[in-house]
Amino acid sequence: MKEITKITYREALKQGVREALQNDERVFLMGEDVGRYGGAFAVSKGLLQEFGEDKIMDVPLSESGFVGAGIGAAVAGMKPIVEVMTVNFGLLAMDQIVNNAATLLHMSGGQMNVPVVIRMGCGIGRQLAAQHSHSWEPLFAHIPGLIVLSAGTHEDARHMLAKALKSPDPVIVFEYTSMLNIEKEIPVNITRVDISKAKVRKVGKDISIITYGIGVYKCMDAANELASIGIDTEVVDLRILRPLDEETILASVSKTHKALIVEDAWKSVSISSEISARIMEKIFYELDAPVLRLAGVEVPIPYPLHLEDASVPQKNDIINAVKKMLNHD
Amino acid sequence: MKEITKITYREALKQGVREALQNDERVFLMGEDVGRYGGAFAVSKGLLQEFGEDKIMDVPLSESGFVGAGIGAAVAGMKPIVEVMTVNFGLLAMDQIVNNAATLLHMSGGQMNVPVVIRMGCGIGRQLAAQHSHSWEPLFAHIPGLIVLSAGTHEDARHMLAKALKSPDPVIVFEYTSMLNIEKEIPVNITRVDISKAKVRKVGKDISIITYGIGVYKCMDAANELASIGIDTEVVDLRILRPLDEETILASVSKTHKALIVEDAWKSVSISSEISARIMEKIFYELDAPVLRLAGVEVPIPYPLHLEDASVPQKNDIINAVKKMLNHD
Amino acid sequence: MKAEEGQHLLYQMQLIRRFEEKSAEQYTKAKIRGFLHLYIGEEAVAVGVIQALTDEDSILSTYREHGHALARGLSAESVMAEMYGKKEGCSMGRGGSMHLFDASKRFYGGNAIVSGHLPLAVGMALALKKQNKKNITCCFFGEGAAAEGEFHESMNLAALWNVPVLFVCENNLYAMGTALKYTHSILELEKKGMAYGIDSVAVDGMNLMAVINAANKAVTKIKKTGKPYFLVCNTYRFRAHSMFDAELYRDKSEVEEWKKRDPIAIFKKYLLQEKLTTEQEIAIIEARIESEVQRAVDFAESGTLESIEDLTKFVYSKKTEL
Amino acid sequence: MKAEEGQHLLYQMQLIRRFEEKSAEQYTKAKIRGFLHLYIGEEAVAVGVIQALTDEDSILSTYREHGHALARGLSAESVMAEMYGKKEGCSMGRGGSMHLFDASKRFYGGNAIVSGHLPLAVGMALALKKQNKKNITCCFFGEGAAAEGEFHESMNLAALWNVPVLFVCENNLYAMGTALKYTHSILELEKKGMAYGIDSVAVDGMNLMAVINAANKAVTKIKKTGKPYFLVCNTYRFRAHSMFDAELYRDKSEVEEWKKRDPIAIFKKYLLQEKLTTEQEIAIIEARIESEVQRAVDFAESGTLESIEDLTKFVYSKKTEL
Ligand SMILES: Cc1ncc(C[n+]2csc(CCOP(=O)(O)OP(=O)(O)O)c2C)c(N)n1
Ligand SMILES: Cc1ncc(C[n+]2csc(CCOP(=O)(O)OP(=O)(O)O)c2C)c(N)n1
Ligand SMILES: [Mg+2]
Ligand SMILES: [Mg+2]
Repeated sequence: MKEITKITYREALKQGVREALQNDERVFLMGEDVGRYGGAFAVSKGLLQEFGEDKIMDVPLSESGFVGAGIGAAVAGMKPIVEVMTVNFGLLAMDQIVNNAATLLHMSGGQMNVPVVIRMGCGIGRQLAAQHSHSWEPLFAHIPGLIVLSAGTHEDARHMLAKALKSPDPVIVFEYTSMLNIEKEIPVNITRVDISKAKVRKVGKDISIITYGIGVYKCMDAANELASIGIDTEVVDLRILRPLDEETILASVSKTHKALIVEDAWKSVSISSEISARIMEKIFYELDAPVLRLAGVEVPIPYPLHLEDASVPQKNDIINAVKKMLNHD
Repeated sequence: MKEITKITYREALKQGVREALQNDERVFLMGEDVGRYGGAFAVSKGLLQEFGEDKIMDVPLSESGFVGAGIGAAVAGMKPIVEVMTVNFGLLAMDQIVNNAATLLHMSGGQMNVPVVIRMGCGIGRQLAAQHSHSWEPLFAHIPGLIVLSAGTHEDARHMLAKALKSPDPVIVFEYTSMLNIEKEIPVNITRVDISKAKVRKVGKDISIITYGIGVYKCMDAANELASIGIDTEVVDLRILRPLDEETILASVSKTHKALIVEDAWKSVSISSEISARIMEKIFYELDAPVLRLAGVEVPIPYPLHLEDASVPQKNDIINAVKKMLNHD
Repeated sequence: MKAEEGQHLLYQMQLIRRFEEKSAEQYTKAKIRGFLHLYIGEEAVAVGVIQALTDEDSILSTYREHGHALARGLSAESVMAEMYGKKEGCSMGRGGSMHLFDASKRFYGGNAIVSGHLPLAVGMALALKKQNKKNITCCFFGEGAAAEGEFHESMNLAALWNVPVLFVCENNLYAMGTALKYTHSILELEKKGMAYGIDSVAVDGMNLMAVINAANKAVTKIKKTGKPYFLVCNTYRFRAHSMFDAELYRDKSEVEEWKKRDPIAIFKKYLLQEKLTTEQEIAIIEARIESEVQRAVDFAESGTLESIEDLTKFVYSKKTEL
Repeated sequence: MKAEEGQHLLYQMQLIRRFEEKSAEQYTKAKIRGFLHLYIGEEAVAVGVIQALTDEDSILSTYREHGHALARGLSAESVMAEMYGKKEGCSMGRGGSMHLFDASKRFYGGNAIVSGHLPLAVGMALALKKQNKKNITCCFFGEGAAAEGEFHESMNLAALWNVPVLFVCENNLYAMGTALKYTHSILELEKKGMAYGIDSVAVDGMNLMAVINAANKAVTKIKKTGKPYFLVCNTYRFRAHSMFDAELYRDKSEVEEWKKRDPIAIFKKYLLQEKLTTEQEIAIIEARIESEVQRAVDFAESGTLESIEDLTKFVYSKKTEL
């Protein structure tokens, strides 16, 4: 019997980190303000007191330096969880992530494993304007050598980290700051998630809605509303953005013969481009209609609420797009 | 009457830079080793002697610093050409390029123009291994606010820069280091190129081959060989990777009803993904067959020649792919 | 110092203070959103440094820049309207609290990537030098920013190129919740400047007169040499880092101790002591500020929102034609 | 110094020299491709520093790392085979000259992004500290690298965390074609270390005995304090930056001047003077090196190329299972 508990996204993340620290001596958390401040988003609040300075390390503002140090520590046998406060500051560490974390294994002919986990808050939704609202999953998903995860649900927020820490290769975990205060139910007796696979969050037959991150709940809400008018959508949460779980995607679209891809990231050269291209290549003849994308408008995110909202697909946009694709009125 | 002259890619680039310095007082060139060394690839050899230290500035190794300084100088009324020796070091300046160059105009409500031009060598082909062989056009093409150009021909290498310097917005120009010594003919009396448009390099009717950068000559060679066996391909050189010239792409594919996209960059979340997705969205019903992509193998580039060659599409791969798509044997 | 001058400086500090108190109020009313970083406690730094500059000099700042903007002469209206996200804001409402810009006043942000504006400042100074202009580029940033690689690269470039940048480090002892000693391996930040051969001085940032002296000296030196200068202002923020901060990392008593060194109180006392003002005049100034701040709120309230159709404006310039 | 020891050090320097001369030859024969950066002239630095380390200490280096690799004990065979792109190379042929790795010898590259390995070194030292190991992490880099932001961030982190990193700056006066004075606003690089409170010392990098003394002192100090240390070795590269360099930026006469301070010649003279070796013994060492280098070439020649089917090997670990 499935027991259910209510939990915020923040608490889910925190329990994940806490559990990781309890379960493995080699794990430590490092990042700006993770300790004394309690975490920029209060995810690590109390952990310094519980685990001490050796395990919860506040670092100076120096993203390239401390992410690189995390990579070095991983090479030398530790299991660091490096928190880059938000992806917006992640470009400062991009060279370390790409040219070192993603590349050392190959360059050394297989000798140097880099089992680092890098957590980054990301996404829009808090009126933080152009330099603090980026959705850069696509930039990281382009890079071979990285494993890129996206925690679009509370369950994944709770359990992804444990799996990520099992990886001998570098993992980037995207967490969504606009979801932190949202409470959802998650099953108590499910204690692991399969992060190598996309997850069908809702089974349906009329159309596949493929999404990740902030898109998951938006698409589920849209799907429920569409169900009430008789449209039966399937919602696929990608979860792992690199390497993509092509199998699950193609199976879904081969069944529904129609696909809409939804993401907050800027549209050009994005995850949704990639998925559309793969569907094209692999199952073109299964399609009853062109695959469409709803993605972020290509603008640095503006501060005012009405413009911010207009910058990314909203529930109604999804509903309308699906209706249109199904010629429903 | 078109007069023709023979010129290396290196010399073409150099003439472009030289002309820019001659034509506008506000132009200066800054970058690592552009002066006394003569340019890492000898592109700026002799320019220090000709134009002096004020116009040809050697800078210390500090990509974020000097690219940011170029952006600042542009804001303050100059027209800097910033050379990032190769894109491989460009990630160190990525924050400046994205969060400042691409964003200041928007963030300031239209007050701050950033007319900087950033030139980066890029691409594979010289056995420089994993950290020196990157093709990162896709990372930059994802960013609104940037104009991203790719000089796939000698003509563009010669004339793109002049146009780029006319832009009030930041321009990234990708140049291909493996082409530096290659000599080609270019017309003498054509002194400007339209960088806002893709260019059909060869007109044909059987299939559209869409490419850019290193891909252009490879595809032209393949096209010529295919012509000799009666296959009439159209070759489209994208030239501007952001914003994409959708019109030219769609017109070509609407005519040929088939498309193969060719690029050296890693396949996932790439330029070719984007083009495939757009064709899907806009002219699905024009397609006689699925759009296919030939792109870089998803591996950090290995050092040995045979593995390096195997990492990106070669002429024969293009020929074979076209034949297969046209059921030609 | 003349009475008028002294009173104007007091007015500026007090305006910043009241403007921000009002902003905090409007924030709790959800009129202002996003991040809001208050400068309260640090007013002497912005006012003391900026008074040393001319209108032709340029200024760059961080996300904690209301003080710098107001001291520079941006109107309270345009700043408040910006934080309301209104078209009448100094950045057309696109930027909000962290991105105040006014090119006509050579006020170049409002930058929210910590240390990201330092290279810009060096580049702007380089451009002016190439244009044979003698103006200074003044760049404010926190002590936290000085740990970033951009600080190192910018200091070195400015020194190598001999460009007139006034680097002002506002050392308020904390970068969010990370105290100076966890950010830097040496605590006398002025020593960092010396590693680039840059003139470097630390000053009591709670004392306006001290800041003024130091800033004037710095500016005189820069004008003479054309070289960069590093001014460390030791100060303290009385409020939380932003509106999201529970302040777990410092004791209330520490804050109270610092409040005894309130720069406004110190300067008021000085003015009174030197007979440069009277209690009555101060009351008049305060009343004037009160109505100025209220006008700013009214202005912001009655401002207009940009049309959603214009969403993609300002991504590229209209005149882009390649 | 014992005779045996002295002769071994001479052997190491001379091996590096001959190995690289041979590499240059093989490069012109197109047996080796990509970039090839020679260390000739700087041998005393690698040999002098590495002799101070134990096998348990870790080493990170740049793209100019043949010297460090050989001094660390990687075989000439495995390094030459690597440069031939053969499977028998120390990095399976995947890396080439710029990416020599041997985890079994704690030799961690072979890193070709200038300054990119400094944060790694700090992190490795941090890990060892957490594991209660006492070993040192030694990180070589050029003076050009010290201008990058990563240098600043890494020095600060190492000092804040009190981790035992030996930072060795090989100041060969040029970063490609950019002379020290165009790279740094102050020329005494050891002063940079002091800005982080790190013990910092400069030494004549052309004199092996001086390097040995300085390195031994540094290691002793680090072992005692557990803290980082900054050692600047002033040296010179006799050859071009890489095989693509026309050397327009320096005078031949400058190079000739420096060649008078050839570290190998100086050390040979010292050994003879101190009667720690004889001309005859030197001839034997040289003969031994000659055949060792030839064996390396033979080994590389007869090595095997990886199969193209294995192209995507080493992108992810086989054992990745999420
Ligand atoms: C590159 C970067 N990293 C992290 C942040 C998040 N952040 C915003 S302000 C801040 C602290 C900055 O401290 P300091 O430079 O001392 O300035 P202060 O806020 O004290 O004025 C941090 C960590 C950021 N905005 N940019
Ligand atoms: C981040 C980065 N920028 C530029 C380069 C190109 N480059 C390779 S070596 C070099 C000079 C480095 O000089 P230095 O650190 O003094 O080392 P040296 O080569 O003198 O040993 C440059 C500019 C690079 N590899 N990485
Ligand atoms: Mg601070
Ligand atoms: Mg050097």
